Amino acid sequence: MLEKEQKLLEILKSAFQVEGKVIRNRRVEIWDHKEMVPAILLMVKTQLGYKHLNHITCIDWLEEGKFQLVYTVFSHTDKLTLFVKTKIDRDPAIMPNIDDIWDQANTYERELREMYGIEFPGLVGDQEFILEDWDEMPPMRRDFKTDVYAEKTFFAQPGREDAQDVRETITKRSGEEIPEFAKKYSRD
Amino acid sequence: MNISPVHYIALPLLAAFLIPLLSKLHKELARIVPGLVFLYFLVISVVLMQRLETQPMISEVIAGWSAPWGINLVFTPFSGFLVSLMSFIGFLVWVYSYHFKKIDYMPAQKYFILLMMLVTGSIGIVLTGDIFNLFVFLEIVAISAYSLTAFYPGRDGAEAAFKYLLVGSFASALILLAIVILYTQTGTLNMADLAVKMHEVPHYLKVIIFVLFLVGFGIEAEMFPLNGWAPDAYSQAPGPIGAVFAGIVVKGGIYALVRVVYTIFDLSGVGTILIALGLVTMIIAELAALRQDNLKRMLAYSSIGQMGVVLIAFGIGTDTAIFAALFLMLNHALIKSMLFFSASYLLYNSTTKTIKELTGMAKHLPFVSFIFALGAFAIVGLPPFSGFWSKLYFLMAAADAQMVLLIITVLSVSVIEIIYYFRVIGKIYSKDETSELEPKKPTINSVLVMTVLGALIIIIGVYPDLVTDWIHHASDALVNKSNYIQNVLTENLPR
Amino acid sequence: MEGIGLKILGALLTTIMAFAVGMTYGGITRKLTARVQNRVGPTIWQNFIDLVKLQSKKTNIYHGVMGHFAPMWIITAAMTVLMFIPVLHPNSTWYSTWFPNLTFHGDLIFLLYMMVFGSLGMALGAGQTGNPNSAIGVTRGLSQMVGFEIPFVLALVALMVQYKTTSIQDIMAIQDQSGVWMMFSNPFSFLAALFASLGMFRYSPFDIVGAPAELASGPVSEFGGKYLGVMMTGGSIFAFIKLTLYVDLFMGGAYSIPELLIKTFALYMVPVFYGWVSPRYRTEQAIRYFWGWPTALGILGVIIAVW
Amino acid sequence: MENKRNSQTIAEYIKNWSRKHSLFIMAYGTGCGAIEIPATLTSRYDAERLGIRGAATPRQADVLLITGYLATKTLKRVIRVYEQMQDPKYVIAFGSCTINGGMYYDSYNTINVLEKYIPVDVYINGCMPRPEAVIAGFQQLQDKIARGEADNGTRYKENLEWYRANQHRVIKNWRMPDYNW
Amino acid sequence: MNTLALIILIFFSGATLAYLSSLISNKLPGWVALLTTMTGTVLFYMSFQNEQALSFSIIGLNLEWALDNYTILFAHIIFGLGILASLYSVQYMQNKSQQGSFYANFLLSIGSMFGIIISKDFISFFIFWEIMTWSSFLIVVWNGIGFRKNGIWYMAMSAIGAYAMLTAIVLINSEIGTYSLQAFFNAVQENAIDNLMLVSILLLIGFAVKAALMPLHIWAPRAYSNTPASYTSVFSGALSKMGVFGMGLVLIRVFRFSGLQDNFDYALVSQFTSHVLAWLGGITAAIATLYALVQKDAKKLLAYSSIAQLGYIVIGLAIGTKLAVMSALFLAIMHAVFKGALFMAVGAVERQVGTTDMTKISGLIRRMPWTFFVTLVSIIALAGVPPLSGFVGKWMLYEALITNGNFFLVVVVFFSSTAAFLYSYRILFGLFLGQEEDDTAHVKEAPATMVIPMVILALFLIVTGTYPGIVFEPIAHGMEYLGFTDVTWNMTVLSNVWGDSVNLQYVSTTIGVAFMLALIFLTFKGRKGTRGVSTKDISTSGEIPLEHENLTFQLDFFKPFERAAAPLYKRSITKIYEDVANGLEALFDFTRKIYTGNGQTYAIYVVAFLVTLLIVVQNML
Repeated sequence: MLEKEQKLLEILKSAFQVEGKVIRNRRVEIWDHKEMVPAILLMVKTQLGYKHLNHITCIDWLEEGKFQLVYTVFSHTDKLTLFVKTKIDRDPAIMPNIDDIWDQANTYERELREMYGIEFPGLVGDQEFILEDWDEMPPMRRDFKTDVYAEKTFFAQPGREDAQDVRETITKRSGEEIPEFAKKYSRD
Repeated sequence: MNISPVHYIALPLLAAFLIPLLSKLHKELARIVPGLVFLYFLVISVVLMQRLETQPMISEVIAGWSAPWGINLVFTPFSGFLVSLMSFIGFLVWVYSYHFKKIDYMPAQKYFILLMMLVTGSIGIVLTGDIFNLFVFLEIVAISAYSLTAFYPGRDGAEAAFKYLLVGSFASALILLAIVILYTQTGTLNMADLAVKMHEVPHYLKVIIFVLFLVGFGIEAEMFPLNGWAPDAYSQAPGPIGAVFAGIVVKGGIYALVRVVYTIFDLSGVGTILIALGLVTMIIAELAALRQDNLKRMLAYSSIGQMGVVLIAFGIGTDTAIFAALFLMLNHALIKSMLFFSASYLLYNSTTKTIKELTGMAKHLPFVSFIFALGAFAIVGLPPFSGFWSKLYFLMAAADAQMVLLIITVLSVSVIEIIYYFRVIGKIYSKDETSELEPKKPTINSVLVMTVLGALIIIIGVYPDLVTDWIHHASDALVNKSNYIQNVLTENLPR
Repeated sequence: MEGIGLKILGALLTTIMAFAVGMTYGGITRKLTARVQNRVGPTIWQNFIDLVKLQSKKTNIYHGVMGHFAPMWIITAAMTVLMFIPVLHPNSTWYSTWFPNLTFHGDLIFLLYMMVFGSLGMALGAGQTGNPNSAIGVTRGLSQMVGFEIPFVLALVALMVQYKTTSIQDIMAIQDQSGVWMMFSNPFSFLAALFASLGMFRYSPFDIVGAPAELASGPVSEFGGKYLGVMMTGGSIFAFIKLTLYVDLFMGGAYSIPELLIKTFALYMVPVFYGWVSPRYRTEQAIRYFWGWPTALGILGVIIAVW
Repeated sequence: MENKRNSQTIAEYIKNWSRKHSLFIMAYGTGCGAIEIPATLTSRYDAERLGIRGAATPRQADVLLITGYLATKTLKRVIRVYEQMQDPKYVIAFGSCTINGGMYYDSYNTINVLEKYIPVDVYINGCMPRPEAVIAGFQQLQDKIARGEADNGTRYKENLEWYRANQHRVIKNWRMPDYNW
Repeated sequence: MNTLALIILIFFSGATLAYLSSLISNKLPGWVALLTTMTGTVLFYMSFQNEQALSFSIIGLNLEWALDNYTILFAHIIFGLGILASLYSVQYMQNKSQQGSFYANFLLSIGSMFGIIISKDFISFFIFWEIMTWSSFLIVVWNGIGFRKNGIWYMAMSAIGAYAMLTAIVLINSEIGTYSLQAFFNAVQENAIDNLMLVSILLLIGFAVKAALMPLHIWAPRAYSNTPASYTSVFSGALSKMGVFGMGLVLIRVFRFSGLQDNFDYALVSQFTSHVLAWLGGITAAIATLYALVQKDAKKLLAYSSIAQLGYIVIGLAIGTKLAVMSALFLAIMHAVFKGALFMAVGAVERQVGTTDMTKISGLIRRMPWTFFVTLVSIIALAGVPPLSGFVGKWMLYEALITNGNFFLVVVVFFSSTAAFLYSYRILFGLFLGQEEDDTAHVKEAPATMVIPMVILALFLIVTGTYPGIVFEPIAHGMEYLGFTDVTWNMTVLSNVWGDSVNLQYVSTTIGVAFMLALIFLTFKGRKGTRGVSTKDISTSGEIPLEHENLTFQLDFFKPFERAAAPLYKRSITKIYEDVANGLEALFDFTRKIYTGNGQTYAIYVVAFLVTLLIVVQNML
């Protein structure tokens, strides 16, 4: 079992001295420094047949002060999905640009730039991607307080206070009991 | 003063010997003397034409022997017409090329002497009443023409001249052969006398002689397929010489051919042959012109085509046709020389002499371009320029002879003519790109010449009656063969 | 002179009737369509209500002179054509009393051209708005017109050849005399004209001109309020005109209003029925459709007429 | 209520009656509510029997349906469509999102209260409202029209500055054409 | 001095003067031309009712000039359009260089057109014909752009036509011994011309080229679109009518009233020719219309439209019944008027905006309202929609075709005139409607001297739409010259041989009343709530276009139609011509191979020729 996966991992390990593991059937992940990522991706694309870039995604590890970037690539011949993971500093968040390897990476990178404020040197395209006229902190960063922003920008309807337990309020209003099965969904 | 046709021959020959001596006296004389000779030609042409009003023709006997034994010069309205035309064109060419090789004297001297001899030879062909003399004059023309073709140093000119020489010597040989046969059969060389004695010649010999003459003169008259020399010679010779070739030399060839056909022979069916040859000449030449990149070659082919039309007209042979033929010759001489004059300015600094290089030339040379355009308009026969009338008369003659197909062919070829001429005009007047050529501005004398020609073309176009009487006389004289014979043979000693 | 007063009255009456009939037919169509789709549907007067609503809009906008003129243009064309078309048979008593139209001053070819007058105005108004959808709709409409005009003209030519006249009244009179309607004496021409009428009414499948989802209702996409209302009125009158013309030409005309209503309604249901069961054609498909069998039928009709 | 209806002139009455019975809707499918519109208009619930039918462009429409949450980006378009509609015009807002933000109450790019940006005639509660609720909402609007109370456009024009100020708070880069009313 | 000669002389010397005056100032020639045209026109109108004739002789050929009613009809077109065009031209050409040559040719062509119609002998006819050809050719290539593409085709096709004509002329002369037109007609009547059919067909070919009849039309779109607009109106309006003029003479005077109808062969052939011509006209109209509606350039569109319109005129002449000829001549005049106005309007746009490419222009209606008005009126007339005068011509044509039994031809004509709505709309929309282009925001209405001529033409169209009798009168006289007897016409009622009629006065009254009612209703109802908005304010599904963004629909305008009619677009006649021309040129290349440039070859030629000649000639002589 998992021979293909192990083999891939070994190839990559021997080539780049990366850490990595087989997650499960047809899922392999590796970690490396951000400088190595383009090289790895280029290598897996050109030599191992991982021609399909599924996605580039970002996880904000606020506590660590890091962003984790995950490049998901897929091989149509091996039917394997490879996750290439790297962690970069939150501030300044700079990541090598890979849109010369995959053209479509441009879209993902622009999105990341807008939503997380990660800079990709040499990235072509308008600064504005999905949001219009955004001048605040990139909104998907965890330290961006969206409720504060919403309160500041939009009008709250009276009677709607934030973070209240809807069920509880309804119960209080109508005098019903909260059913047992529903209690686990309550806030406290 | 006793003016006689002999002056046409004697004076230039004298001048030709004197010019080297005179130029020692003053260098400019080498240029001026030929001009004076041409001017004198013009004057005596006018005087002689005046005299023709009272008598049918002027026959001048050289060395006192009357025809048919002596060598005589015959000035009929027909030859008078051609002589005047040739003198006029010759004079214009002289004026035009007066500044030619201004700095270099030796070439200029050669040039002007050769030019003079060329014109003289052509005039001699037209004037002479003696078949052997005709051959001699033809040789004078040919030798001058060879030299002029090779005038510019360099391989191309020499090559063209050699081709001309090669083909031309064939012509000489054939004509000489024909004359020899004729002489053995009839014992005379006088053309009028020959015409009388022609019936003594057996038919097969007659045909052979005819064919020999046809080929021999056909080479000079640029008949297909004997005209291979022409495009090369036209394009390699100095610019104005193209005008001389088209306006004078070819006319001499045509004259010789026509004189032989109409006066000496009494063969039936000659007309058909001439028509066929003319038709082929015209079609091939015009088609070749359509595909030409080189402007002067294009003009040369066009010239050949025109001569084809003239041959057809002579072939049809009716009064109207002959009239049309002569009118065509007149127009061709005027217009084609004008075209050559303007073309040589348009191409002055060009290296490849191609039409492509003319792009946008109208901006630099408005007058010359205008003249070229005028010439093109006239030569394709657009009214109200002179070319139209000759074309009209030609078509009338063809229509009277019920040759509908011929008309259609000639006119179809005319469409081709329009296309290639207008293509050149288009290039000249195009604004698509700018030419890098720095053209030479025309000198005052050339402007004068072109103006005169242009004005003549328009005047004849608007008021053709100016020249038609003259041409009518000429054509009557040509058609009326017996009159010619009778007059030549009964002409007394000179007064 | 009493004639002129009566004429004006008749003209007014004709216009009102044409308007009312056209609007009601539209309402009936909506109702019927709803019933076919298993709905209750609006009342048959819904079109009148819509019209009143449109006219009672408080604000209206136009995009320039032609935008302002276009509805006028349509209604002018509609009213003019109506004046030159015999609503009832000239021999009927109703006709002489109440509908003394000006038809004897016009003929079939004049009508054909006059009917285009409105479309041209519409097209200009639509163009003036600057909305690309309008212009696209107009080009589609005009293209489609070239399509259905061919079978229609073939049918008319057959008609004119068969009856040796171009006057509508004469055509009606001859049908009356012979006792055979054109639709029976030359069924092919009638069929060709009927096919053409499908395109003329612009019901499905020939409704790509104003496809709401694709073109945002096409030519009228920038018109609202009173302008749209006037256009609606013009359109209703035109519907009546086309039906009446068909009745006059192919069904021998009508002697009384009820007869007219029956005949026109029967004719009107043809495109409506056809529309219920048809998806939408693209413009080129529509044109090819008209240049196919309908044209062949038209040619056959002309041949028969010439015989 | 009755008084008001009786106080109208006959012409006004007829106009309002026709407006009530002929509602051309401009369905702005901003959110999940868009899926309720087809159900409302087609055979099952058949809104056409009330004179309600779709209009393709704002020029012809009477009612603007805001069917669900509005992103700030979408709001811009909604305002433009609303302003292009002709008076009298009405706005019906669907679902909780338009009332108080709904589940997107704290989203950084979804407005919470539609009323602050364009005047709303009828809110239909629910997430999403079912077609019955939608039709009920329409009937409420019709009643309002019949009473002559629905003058949405006038309200907007009179309070234009206030609305504009609110709109400007959300739409920072104001690139909209200004209308000359 | 004779007035005819004087007018010709005025135009020809005016041409010279215009050219010379350009040497002084580039602005002068325009005024010289205007003055010349005015003088000529005034002279003509002062004296055209008198019998005018002139005859003189040149190299033994008798030339006759005279005025008759048919001539006067066309003289109206030439002078009317000529004077308006030269007035228009002054400002139109304002900033262009080389005005001298333009105006010289302008005057030459107008003068020669007049010369053509007054010529009563073939020689002067042909001379003027050729002067007209080359002077118009010089204007076509005047701007020096695309010479080969535009000019050569025009000149080549014209030459083919002219030479066909010349062949016919010399054949006629050889048969009857004179070039007189009257003698020709007499000879035809006496059946004295053997190859009459050949002669007639050759003449028709000559005229068909100028009338741009398919397949001799290919020069027209290029030539028309490459000409300065002030001349294009004359070119398309008047010059192309010279073909119609000649065709009228041949088709009506010779074919129809030659008195040879009893001659079975003759009748058969002339009928056949007429039918072929009528169908050619119909096909010309249809094909040209199809090509017009795919054009992007307004001038080219109008050029194709001109060809189509000339197709109708040819149909009318070929059918040859009284109504048909009347419609053809009426359409000829109306085509001159509305196409003149249209070319002027497009020229005004060209001058003010700098291009006529419809994909680059839109929304000029606010900037150039008068030009739009003129275009609108002319387009309505062109499309044949009542109540403008185009309808009158179309109506008569249809009635003529139907009553004459040309059932399928009428369908072809209907098809092309319905498809004409497409291009009519294209040009109106392309130039004037749609959103306003920011680049053209500075554009102003054309100067008054350009607008006035256009408006005059437009007003003429409106007036004759209700009272076509104004134009019927000279037409009826002209038709009497052609041989028709008892030509009836009414000021405002059209009628056909079946007795059906249209009363135009009623039509325009009804339209006027209805329009006024609608106007009052729409303008005054809810006036307070009605406001005009800019064309940028459109419903775009809520999306807000950028300020410089132009959403006007201009590219692939009639793509669906093109797709539907794809088979008709597959073969382009122009392409066939070009292929043939290229093929011929390649074929002609063999002639260059004959001239090898090698002396030995030439020598061989000489010998071979000698031998061949000896063999051949031996048998011949």
